[in-house]
Amino acid sequence: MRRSVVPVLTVVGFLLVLWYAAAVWLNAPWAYNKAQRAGETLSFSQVVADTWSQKKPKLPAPHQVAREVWETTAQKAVTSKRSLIYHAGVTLSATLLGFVLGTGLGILLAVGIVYNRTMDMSVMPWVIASQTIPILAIAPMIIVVLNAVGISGLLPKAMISMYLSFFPVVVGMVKGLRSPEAMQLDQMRTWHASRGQTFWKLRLPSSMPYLFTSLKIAMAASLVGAIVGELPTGAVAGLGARLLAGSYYGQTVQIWSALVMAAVLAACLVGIIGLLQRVMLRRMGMS
Amino acid sequence: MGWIVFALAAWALGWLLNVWLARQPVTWWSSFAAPVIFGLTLLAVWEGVVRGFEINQVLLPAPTAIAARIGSSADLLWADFAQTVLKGALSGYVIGCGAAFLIAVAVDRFPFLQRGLLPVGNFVAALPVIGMAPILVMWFGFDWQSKAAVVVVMVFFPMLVNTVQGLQAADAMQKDLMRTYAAGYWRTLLKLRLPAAMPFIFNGLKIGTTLALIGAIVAEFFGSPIVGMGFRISTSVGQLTLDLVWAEIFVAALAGSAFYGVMALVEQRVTFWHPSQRN
Amino acid sequence: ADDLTLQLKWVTQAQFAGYYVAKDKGFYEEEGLNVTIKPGGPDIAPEQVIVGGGADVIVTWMAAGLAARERGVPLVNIAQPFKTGGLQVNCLKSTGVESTDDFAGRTMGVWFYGNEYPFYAWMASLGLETDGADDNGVTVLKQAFSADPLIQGQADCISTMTYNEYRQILQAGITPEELVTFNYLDMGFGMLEDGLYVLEDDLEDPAFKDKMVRFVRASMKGWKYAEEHQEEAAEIVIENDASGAQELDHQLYMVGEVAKLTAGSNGTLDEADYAQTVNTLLSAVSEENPAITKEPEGAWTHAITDEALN
Amino acid sequence: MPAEHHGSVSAEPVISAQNLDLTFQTNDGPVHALKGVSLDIGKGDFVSFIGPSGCGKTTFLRCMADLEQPTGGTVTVNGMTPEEARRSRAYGYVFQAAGLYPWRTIGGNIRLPLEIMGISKAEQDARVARVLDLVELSGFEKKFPWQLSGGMQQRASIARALGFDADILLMDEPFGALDEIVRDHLNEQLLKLWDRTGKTIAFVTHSIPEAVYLSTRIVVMSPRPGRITDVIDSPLPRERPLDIRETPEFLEVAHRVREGLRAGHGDV
Amino acid sequence: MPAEHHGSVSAEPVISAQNLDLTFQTNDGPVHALKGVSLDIGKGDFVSFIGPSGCGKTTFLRCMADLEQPTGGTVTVNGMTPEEARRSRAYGYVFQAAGLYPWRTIGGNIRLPLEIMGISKAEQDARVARVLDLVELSGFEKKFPWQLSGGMQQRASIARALGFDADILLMDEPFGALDEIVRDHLNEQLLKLWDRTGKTIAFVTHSIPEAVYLSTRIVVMSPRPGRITDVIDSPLPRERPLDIRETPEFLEVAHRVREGLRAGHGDV
Ligand SMILES: Nc1ncnc2c1ncn2[C@@H]1O[C@H](COP(=O)(O)OP(=O)(O)OP(=O)(O)O)[C@@H](O)[C@H]1O
Ligand SMILES: Nc1ncnc2c1ncn2[C@@H]1O[C@H](COP(=O)(O)OP(=O)(O)OP(=O)(O)O)[C@@H](O)[C@H]1O
Ligand SMILES: Cc1ncc(C[n+]2csc(CCO)c2C)c(N)n1
Ligand SMILES: [Mg+2]
Ligand SMILES: [Mg+2]
Repeated sequence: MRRSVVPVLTVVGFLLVLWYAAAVWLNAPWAYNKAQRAGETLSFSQVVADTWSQKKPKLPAPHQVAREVWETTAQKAVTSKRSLIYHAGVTLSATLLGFVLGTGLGILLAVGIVYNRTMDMSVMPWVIASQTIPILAIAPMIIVVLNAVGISGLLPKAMISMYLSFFPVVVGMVKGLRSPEAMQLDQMRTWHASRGQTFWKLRLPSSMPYLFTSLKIAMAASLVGAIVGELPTGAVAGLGARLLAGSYYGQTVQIWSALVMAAVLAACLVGIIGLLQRVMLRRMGMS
Repeated sequence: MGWIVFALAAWALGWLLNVWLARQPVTWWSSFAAPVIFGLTLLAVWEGVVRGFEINQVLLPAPTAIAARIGSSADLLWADFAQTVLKGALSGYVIGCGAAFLIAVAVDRFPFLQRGLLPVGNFVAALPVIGMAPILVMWFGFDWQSKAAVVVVMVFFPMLVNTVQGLQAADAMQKDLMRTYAAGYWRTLLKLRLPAAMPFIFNGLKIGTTLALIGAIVAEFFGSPIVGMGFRISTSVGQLTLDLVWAEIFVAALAGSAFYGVMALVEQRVTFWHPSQRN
Repeated sequence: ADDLTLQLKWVTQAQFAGYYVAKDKGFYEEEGLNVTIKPGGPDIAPEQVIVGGGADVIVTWMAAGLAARERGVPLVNIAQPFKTGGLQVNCLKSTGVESTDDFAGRTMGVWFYGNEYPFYAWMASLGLETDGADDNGVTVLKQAFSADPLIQGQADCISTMTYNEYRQILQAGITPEELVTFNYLDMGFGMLEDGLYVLEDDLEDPAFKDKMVRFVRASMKGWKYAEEHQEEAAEIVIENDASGAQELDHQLYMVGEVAKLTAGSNGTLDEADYAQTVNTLLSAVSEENPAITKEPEGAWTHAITDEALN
Repeated sequence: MPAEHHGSVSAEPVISAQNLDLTFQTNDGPVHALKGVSLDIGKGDFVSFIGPSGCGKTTFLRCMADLEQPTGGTVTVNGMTPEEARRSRAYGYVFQAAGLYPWRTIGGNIRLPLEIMGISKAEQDARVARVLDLVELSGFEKKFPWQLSGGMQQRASIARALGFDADILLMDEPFGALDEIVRDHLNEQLLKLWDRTGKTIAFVTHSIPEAVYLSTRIVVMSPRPGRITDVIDSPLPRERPLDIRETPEFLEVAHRVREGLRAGHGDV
Repeated sequence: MPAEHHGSVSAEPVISAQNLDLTFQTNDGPVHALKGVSLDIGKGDFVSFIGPSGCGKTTFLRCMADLEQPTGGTVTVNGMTPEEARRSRAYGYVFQAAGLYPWRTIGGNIRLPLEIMGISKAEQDARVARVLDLVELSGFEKKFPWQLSGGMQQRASIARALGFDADILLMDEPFGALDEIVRDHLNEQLLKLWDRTGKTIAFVTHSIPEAVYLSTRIVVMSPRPGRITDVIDSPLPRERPLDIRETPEFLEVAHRVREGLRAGHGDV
């Protein structure tokens, strides 16, 4: 853990430098434009200063985002709707519920596909097709329909998360559950292990590397789903609502701070899975 | 009532047919027929439910209405397909997967990067399209370039994670063998680590196919020229021409499945040796 | 109290101040109503929501409402709090656009999601095609709901609302003198904006009708209160914005601008305005502009307002 | 060569193969692994299979165990099909490669079939301890497979097959990776076990002395397509001290096996 | 036992181990795999290692090959560190398990090291054909590893190590899974190769006759912690027909090895 501090800081530092440079590059035209209209000419240092402090920049400088994040997290009560933490919490709950549902569904489908030939032959193509449906297009309809049958609140959002997150799990787990060597399966046959036993004692353990890789992707997808799901629920609360609202009012700094918050959330969630993975693999003697 | 009975009957019939098919020896046509039957079953059930419950077409149009629309708007659908899939999704997919692959190799090569870049990579993973799309439209303009950029961001992480995991898949003895040959880094990569990583890499590539499509379509919601599948879907929702919306969705599903199918086929060719492919 | 759900077309902002004020000041309660206000967003079609049973009454633009009617959603306008419209087109003078004569060859940002009908009608009357920039055509961009394309120089002209994007442009540092403004109303392509619509079948139920009468009465009371107490109205809007993203000064400005649009209306639909909207729409029926193809019937009623306001 | 029928006619055979054929389809043409193989194994027999590498010994064993479907002929086990026999857990199988599950400790690996067969926890512990002791791996119960040497892994896999008490043991070169001393020791233990329990054992080996020392019958096979070329009934008594291996009878049998093997090789 | 120094003092040693220690850290305590092992192997020596399963033979070989880092003592190969020797491709290694790459055919697996060493295509083809013939696998070039029997895989892996002409061969039980006839054949071939090329060979085996037949020196090891208990210089001539195995000298050496082995086992 400690060993990764320096590398992470280095990479982050490098990205920050890149970010500042990009901010200058992207925001400079506007600075010149303004100056031209005001009939001034700008020195380079003036340009830099301007590009890093515009109110509605094309790309806000890191410190602007940092300040916004600081103001909307540390300086607001967690229960305030102006607090990013509050919104992150709203998104998090939908993400987690959706992730759990999606992972469950994904594993169930994978098991079905691996064990049932009918499902193997007929379902997989449709699972794939389902993922090509642009969720943003049907999300509102889903919400409308669910609303019509009386389901509202957290669940519709979580359903969209689930919809996005079950797919990586299916793909990974089908592969993982099929990864035991022929000899290992033969052994199970000689013991006349039931399907359930073969699953729990052989297929599932050997699918672990695939499972964790899929879970990481699913978690990220689930967060995206939660955010998408926040739009058609009326963009009421959550990071998605912040992103949208930011873009309606041209508040790039607000967009970026919501983005950063989403990214931090994702990094934490994926990090937790990584941690679980390490613990698990160690317990399984595989690290 | 009649339509609902029809839906139930269609479901039962389709399922029975597939169960029967699955008992037959596998041939290319039966592995093709099964999903088609499943799909037709779904469509029949859908038709029955829409008609049976008299669902308003602005909520959910019937498959027959969608089919009629596909027939009458073929030119429009093709133009949208070319704009979104051929220009936006494909180019983004190639760039995104390529970049993720290269970075995964770099990450694997330098433990420093592995420890530094991966956590930061997790970061990028969750940059939600909805957040990225407006910004990327702002940076790369309204045309397909910004859609490609969104796709790049979308497919990057799954590919990265899978490739990094895959590059660690070679087992100890296989690596020892390479050591005894004093094979350099590149040769080990080429002859051992990459082949061993292929099952994982293809996972990433397959997940990427559908993400690329979603990404390109959804990005068009945030600004686009007046052509493209995402554009059409969003404006048609606004105009309540839901049959066109579903026609586009149908094209998207078809394109996505074909894209995925092609990758799965390539995968079969490349990783024939993996237990999961050795039936 | 009777439950009632109102679906807005857009996110919580002062554009809907009247309803929030009515709720906050207890006007609905006085009428024995328990109103839930559902904010919308770009990908919410209120017409879908009402068909799906998610709302009793919706706020939408008349063009979209008539279009929905033709597609089998029998919407009826029961009240029209907005007398005039705030939709306009803004161009940067520096790009060389001075009048409609300069449009050929330009890139124009347009809002879709059912907001595109007046634009197509206007272009048709100017004899401009919308399939690309050339001697007699313009390039149309699907503009996101912000003023960025103009500020970033990606479009020569964009759609704005007087009460929202227009101010964003000004705030970005561009002065009114640097802008050319085309107001749809002034051009003769004005279409009625935020009206209240319900399903025709529902109106046959006297109890529902009565509920609507009380609702419209209270809502109009809210609007008039908002016009007179603008600061308070803005604060109420901020109070009700769950995203916490709205800023007071902007909402204050918006209340002011919206007040100008509601000022001329007591809630009753003006038949002349209705006729103009229909005529404009019918004047430009085309592939891109499939709003309506024939004269609608029964698309509005005075039954509610007559009872509510007298 | 026509399909002959080899086998003692002692009572009811436990395993009976009739005219067995097996052909693998590979990317470059079919491989005939078994051709016209017939053999009866009686109850309590200890049958060794010996033959050049690649002649089909493993394949034959796998047919008996219902791990491979013959393309011709029939196999019966206890009068049942191999599948029924497998379902009734009639045999234990030791694979040619150790094939331990990497995520389970040695103890966990041995316990695995016991868990599957639903044997009580206490009984499991007792059995694991007993078989670990038998293969001299006491003290390694908590280690993971990759922490063991090749021979130790092989012994662990033998222990796993011995742990559950099947009446038929199918063993594919179980002692290949062991040194002579351990091997002698395990040979003795296996004989004792066989004698005590009356198990029927089919045993693949490459060591002629081992085959002769252990078996009541030795089956010599020849390759491509795999056929049985000789079946030798051992004249040795059931009771076999290690030094029986220096007796003339023993050497005589060993000589006959070697000749059969050499004939099968042909090209060498 | 104090660290002794075993070894002939012939010229410059090719491989020299001084006081080697190796301890593995495992989840339940350290395992002492090697302790105070010292040995010199001269140029052209054929040294066999024999010892009970788990005594550290593989570990010792892995130390020489720079696949394992000793926790104490030093190893030199050609006067260099094992790492330098590995980098200069000084040896070929045959692993205890075949370890073929599943995505390559048998031919492709044998070709692998040749490709890595940048040997011309034509030369590759020639060598592959030659070594396949040597291990009697001609005709299996295009098969994939999982289509081969266990013994055939093992032979393919031997062929792979022989394919590139290293001066030192490290072989870990290469003939474990082979029948006696093939084994004899390969023993002869290996001796011929050794005689012709003057390679230095370190060879782990469990077969006492094999060790005696092949080696100029036999190293007997004892387990936990792995130590060298005896080093026997063979009195047999370089020229060794197969029937040398019936001579009294041979049996005499074999007896001594067996005794050493038995002593090391202790508990059996
Ligand atoms: N899955 C398979 N696909 C194709 N050919 C196979 C397969 N399994 C085995 N064979 C072929 O069948 C023949 C017999 O193989 P088998 O494993 O039975 O030999 P064996 O007698 O056990 O040899 P060994 O002593 O080397 O283990 C071999 O030539 C082998 O190449
Ligand atoms: N990676 C490892 N981690 C922990 N312990 C190990 C590891 N590798 C080997 N050992 C232990 O080191 C000891 C020596 O192992 P080694 O593989 O050298 O034995 P060997 O002499 O080759 O035995 P065999 O003849 O059975 O192959 C064994 O007790 C084994 O448990
Ligand atoms: C009924 C109704 N129709 C359209 C709009 C559209 N609109 C009004 S302001 C704005 C820009 C964002 O503030 C947009 C798109 C609306 N709000 N209400
Ligand atoms: Mg075999
Ligand atoms: Mg070993």
